[in-house]
Amino acid sequence: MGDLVLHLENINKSFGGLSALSDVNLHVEEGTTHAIIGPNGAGKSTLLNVCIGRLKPDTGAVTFGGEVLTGKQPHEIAQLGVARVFQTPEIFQEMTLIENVMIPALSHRDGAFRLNAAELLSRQGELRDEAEHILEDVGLKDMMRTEAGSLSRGDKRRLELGMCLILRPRLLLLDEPTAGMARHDTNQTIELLKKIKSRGMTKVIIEHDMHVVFSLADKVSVLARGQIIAGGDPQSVREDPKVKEAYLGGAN
Amino acid sequence: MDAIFIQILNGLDKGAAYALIALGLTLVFGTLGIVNFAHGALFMLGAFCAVTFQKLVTISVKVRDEGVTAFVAYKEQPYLETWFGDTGRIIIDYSVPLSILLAIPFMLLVGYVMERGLIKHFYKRPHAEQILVTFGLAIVIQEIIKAYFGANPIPQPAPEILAGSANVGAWVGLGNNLVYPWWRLIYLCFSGLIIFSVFAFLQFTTYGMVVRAGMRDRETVGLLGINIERRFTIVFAIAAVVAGVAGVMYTPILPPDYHLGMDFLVLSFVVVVVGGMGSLGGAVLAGFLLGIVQSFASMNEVKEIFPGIDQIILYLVAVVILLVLPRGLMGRAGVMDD
Amino acid sequence: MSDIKKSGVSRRGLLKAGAVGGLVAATPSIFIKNAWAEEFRNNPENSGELKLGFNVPQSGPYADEGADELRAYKLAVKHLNGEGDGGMLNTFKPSMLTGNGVLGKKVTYSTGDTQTKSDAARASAKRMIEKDGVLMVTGGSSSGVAVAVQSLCQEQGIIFMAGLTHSNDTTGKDKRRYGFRHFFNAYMSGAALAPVLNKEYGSDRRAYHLTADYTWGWTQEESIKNSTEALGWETVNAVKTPVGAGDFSQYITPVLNSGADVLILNHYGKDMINSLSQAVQFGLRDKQVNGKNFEIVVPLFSRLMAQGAGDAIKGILGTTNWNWSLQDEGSKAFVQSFGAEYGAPPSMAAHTCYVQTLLYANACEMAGTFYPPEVIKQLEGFNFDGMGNGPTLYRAEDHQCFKDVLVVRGNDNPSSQFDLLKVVDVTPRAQVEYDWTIFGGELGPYEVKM
Amino acid sequence: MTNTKKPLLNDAFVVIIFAAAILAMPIWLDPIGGNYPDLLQKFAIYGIFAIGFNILFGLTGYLSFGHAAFLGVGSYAAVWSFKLLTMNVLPAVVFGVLFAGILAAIIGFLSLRRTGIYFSILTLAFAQMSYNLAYSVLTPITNGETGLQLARSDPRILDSLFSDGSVGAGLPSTDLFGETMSGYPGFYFCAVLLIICFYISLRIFRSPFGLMLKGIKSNQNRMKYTGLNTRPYMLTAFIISGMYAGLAGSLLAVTDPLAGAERMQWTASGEVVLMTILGGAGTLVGPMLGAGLIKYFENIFSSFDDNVLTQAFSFLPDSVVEFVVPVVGLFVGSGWHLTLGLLFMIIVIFLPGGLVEGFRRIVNYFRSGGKTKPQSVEAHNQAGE
Repeated sequence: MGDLVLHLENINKSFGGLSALSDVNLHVEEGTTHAIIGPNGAGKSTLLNVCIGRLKPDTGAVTFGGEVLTGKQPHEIAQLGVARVFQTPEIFQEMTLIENVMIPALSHRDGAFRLNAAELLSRQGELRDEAEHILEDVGLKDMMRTEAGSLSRGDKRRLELGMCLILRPRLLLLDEPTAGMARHDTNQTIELLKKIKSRGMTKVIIEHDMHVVFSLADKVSVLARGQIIAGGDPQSVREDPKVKEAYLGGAN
Repeated sequence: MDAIFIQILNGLDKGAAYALIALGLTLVFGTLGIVNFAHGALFMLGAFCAVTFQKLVTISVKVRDEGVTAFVAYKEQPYLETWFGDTGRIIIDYSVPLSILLAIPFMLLVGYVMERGLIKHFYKRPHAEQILVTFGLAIVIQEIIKAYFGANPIPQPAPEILAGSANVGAWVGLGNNLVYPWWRLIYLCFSGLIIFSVFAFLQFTTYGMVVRAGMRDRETVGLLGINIERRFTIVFAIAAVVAGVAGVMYTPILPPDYHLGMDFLVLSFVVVVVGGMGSLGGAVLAGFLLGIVQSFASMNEVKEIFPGIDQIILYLVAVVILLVLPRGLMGRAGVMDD
Repeated sequence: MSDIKKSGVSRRGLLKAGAVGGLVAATPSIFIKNAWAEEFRNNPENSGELKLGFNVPQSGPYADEGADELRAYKLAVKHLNGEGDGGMLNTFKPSMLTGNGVLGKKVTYSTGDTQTKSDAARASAKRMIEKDGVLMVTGGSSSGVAVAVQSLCQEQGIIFMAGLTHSNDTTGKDKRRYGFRHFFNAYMSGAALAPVLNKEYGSDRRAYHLTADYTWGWTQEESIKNSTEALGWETVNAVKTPVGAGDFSQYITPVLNSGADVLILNHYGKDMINSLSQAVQFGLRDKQVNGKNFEIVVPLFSRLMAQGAGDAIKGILGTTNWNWSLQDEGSKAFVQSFGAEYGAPPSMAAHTCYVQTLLYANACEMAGTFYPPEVIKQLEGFNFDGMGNGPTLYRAEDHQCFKDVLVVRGNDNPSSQFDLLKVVDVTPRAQVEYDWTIFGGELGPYEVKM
Repeated sequence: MTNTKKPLLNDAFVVIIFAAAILAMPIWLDPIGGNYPDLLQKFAIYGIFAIGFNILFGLTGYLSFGHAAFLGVGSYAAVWSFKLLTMNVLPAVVFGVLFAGILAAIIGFLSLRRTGIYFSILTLAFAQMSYNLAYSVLTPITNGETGLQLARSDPRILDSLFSDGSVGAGLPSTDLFGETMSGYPGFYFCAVLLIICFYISLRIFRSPFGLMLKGIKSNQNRMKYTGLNTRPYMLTAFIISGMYAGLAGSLLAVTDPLAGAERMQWTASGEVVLMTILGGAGTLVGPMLGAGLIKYFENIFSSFDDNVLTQAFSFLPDSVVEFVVPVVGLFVGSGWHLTLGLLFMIIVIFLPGGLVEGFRRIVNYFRSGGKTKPQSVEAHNQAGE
């Protein structure tokens, strides 16, 4: 396993007196898939929101690859190579799939801002090939001219994954990538995620579905009531009594 | 001191007018998510309820002036006066406050018809199309009024007993030189009453609770599901009535003409947005705040330092507030901020 | 609407137009036909009729005034064409008008909406000039519009007979060779009002001005200030108010304790109606200051405004260009035929518009041609009578009419719904005349290059 | 507007058709009474204004209610250029665009801190302040209500350098190297600029930049988490759009050298909003159509008085004419506003997406051989906010 790339140090975040995260420390190794599990309301999404700059922690700092993320604008964090798949897909509903993927492709090529008004979109052959390729990867190439809003929920999520992948992120945050999916779709998504696992990017994944967690994760951290209560490889976490008590309960 | 006191009164009075117009607008805006550019027209329709009522009670025998031969010149002798003597005279004298009795059912009807007939179909349409259709409606309403009543303002005197000024200076111990028109004081109290009623309605009735829930989170209200449409209609009709009675009571201060609505349209939007989307309290607060600020900016002492400040103060304050507070004074997240 | 008689396009302009557009072919050949024939824009020689452009506010705050102006214009056209009872054609002296059109040509017209906005008014005037082929534009209900349209007409070589415009600038700083104003101005209001104010309110008064914050308001404030200060009045303060303020309370309350005993409202239209009604509500007229009754003066009045202000206008002094109750022959004839036609008396705006139309028609007759420079020369320095204002002079130097000015008072006890203003005094012409050089400006040339 | 799939040739074709239609306006507008220089100029100028507005509103969904401020500044800058420098229109146009751009940068920088209705009210407030100041306090610069006009005594420094400085007896007229810019030449000048503006707008729509703007409209969050800084994109779009307005304003001065404060009033800002929505926000030609329709109503419908109507209906029996003329008269002449209001309502009720959507439906109707097809999602979305 490689070096540690993502550090969350002493993160505290509360909403109007209600503590969502308290003293969270999390270290993610490069190239691994790190799952965060925990019961509802444990603060998992808040944790991701802190990472991508959507929320500012009350105290503590997030560093990624030596850069302090805390206090940076969301787009700056994204430019450092952090991408995220949301629980409810954040896609461009009114645009076609290919356009949905072209935007991140341009962002990856041109950076946070470039006045590219004089170019023609139809002349971006290379980028377009890349975009089509990504769509193929996520299995949506046949539908590249349909509007994203008309996709099924699972397809939307796959599209969003594609939009993140084309950014070639160093760190990919996935917020319940299979929530609400049928078993068949879930398996497909697992396959897809396994495929990109081999590409060597670091992934942090929030998941309810233990099947998914144990098929993908190298490391697991357990978050309950805003605190990390356990961590380690999947097997040891599975057997940790604290975890069983807090989360798995009688399920096992 | 006197000057400051009286400008506060002016500001409150102005603010009362702003707040009343904004109240109905924000109800429609914040709850139903409709950008209603016809709200000013509703205010104007209310004012013309007063005009109509006055015309009705002063239907007259026309006593021709024989001295004029080129055309028919006459003096009017209202039937009410001939038939009922003093009682008739009193009814005519009190035509403005009495016309509220006409305005409430009429505006309810207008609100109902407008919501059922038009607005209903626009809940899910983009704001831009709501703007276009309500602006079109506003033009149509105003042109119809122009066709019937002409473009000239029509005077609506306050009842004679209220036409003079109250010696407010003596009330607060500031000497006898401070007077303020009775009607404006009444307008202030009246708008307080209306604002209070609307708040009470929202606070203490089931209808109101749904509306408030809707302002906080339209999705949730949608999920509640039970006959939400009917409630929307009622909310819209109430907004129309609030605008209408505000219009009626304002006529003695500002003789109404067909363009009155447009004159207040921009201002009412500024007030609502400065107050913050989805917040009734914010709209009322912004109304009073802008009224008072405007009054003070118009003082000669201020104008000497900043010439023309009274021309732009409303907008200047709006800009400052919106730049400092992202959602106005008391706006809620997620209501029309994207 | 397929009136495709194209005019005003010179051959040279067209050729270059083609060059500029790179599309000579796109220019319909129909334009070129008339281009040679005319030596001035919209020459009616070919068409057999004289078309006039009536550019009045049909929407916006002055729409009623505009409608009344339009009535007067239509009446004037009727009379010029020999229909109806002839109106002032019978009293206008010296007149060459016979009711047989103008120079034998039937008078027709085209109308437009100024919206009381300079841009809209100019667009409307341009439509009349470029599309409808009018030879004279007239009308309007505000000075901004009058000045804007007047300068347009100068460029286009079309005569502009101003409607209601009261600012000194129209025939002062912004005067034009092609623009003529029959209406009086702020200076004349001040000069006419002063002796009456002196008589009614004495020479020891302290005045407070509320002034609409735009050019007309300022010129009026200045004129009234000059003439009242000459009486010995003191000006306590002069406060500018935003146009369309609606609620003037914050400007009126400071008047209460300012020590002033006269309030002068330099407002017009809706502003005047609002500020006056509100000032009365604030009890200004019931006040005693410095041992005198507090008074309100509205230097420029009209009957339509008086209607809007209702009871507030009663007893208020002001000036007006003309009133239907005048008993001279011209006024009587005009009121008679206007009243018979429309069932209501004409407003002062209607009067000035009617008179302007007749004056223009007559000047054409006198010139014997429609050629504008010749017509202008006839109007300049023209002395006439029988048009309701007594002997009147169109001064050559600034194209301003000089005539007696009416000082009126809001009628306390009107005998009918139209009887709102009572003429208090007629200030003779000699007292309101002034040296034309005081306002500057220049008329410009007779000949306009096309 | 799925632009990625359209070949370039198609766009060139669009521009050529557009250019031909614009330059041929004197011909095809003639039968409906729209062929006279002033109206043609207004079509072209307000077309530019609306096309520019559409770059902001149609692409990004940000509804500015203060674009008239840029129109006004463009006009003032142009007239001052005529007064101080030269009657040549090129500097006037350049200054008009430049000053509008500067003002747009300032207003945009501040207003774009907010979104949605808050943004709209900020722009409105800035424009209203500009209007109120121009109308009163700034009269030395703007000449207030009367409007800024030329005077014979203006310095015109550049003109006096190259000629003897005498301008003859009258006011000088605006020119483009000797060609007077009023009448038809003025129209062709505006028309050429309109075509250029249309082409630029088309290129923006088809560019990566345009795609980014659409992305902002669609999902601003996703843009941010994709690593894009939306602020400079928005600001650029706002400035470009402001410069279009400035160009339109300067052209108003070029064809008619007068600049009035009311050009900056909220009604003028509202007008361009209405034009854009009426024609079809987010479509290429929609705003131009909307602008044309509104200007046509304002100038032509308002001129139909009883006289014209009686002539128009003279083919009917007299008794019918007597009945028809007053009824129709309610909707034209002084009642033209009423028709405009009704038109707004009818179009938006029956044609969500504006005029362009109407044409699309007609085309679809004929293509599908007379059967009405359910409205395509794609078309519907163009109308979006």
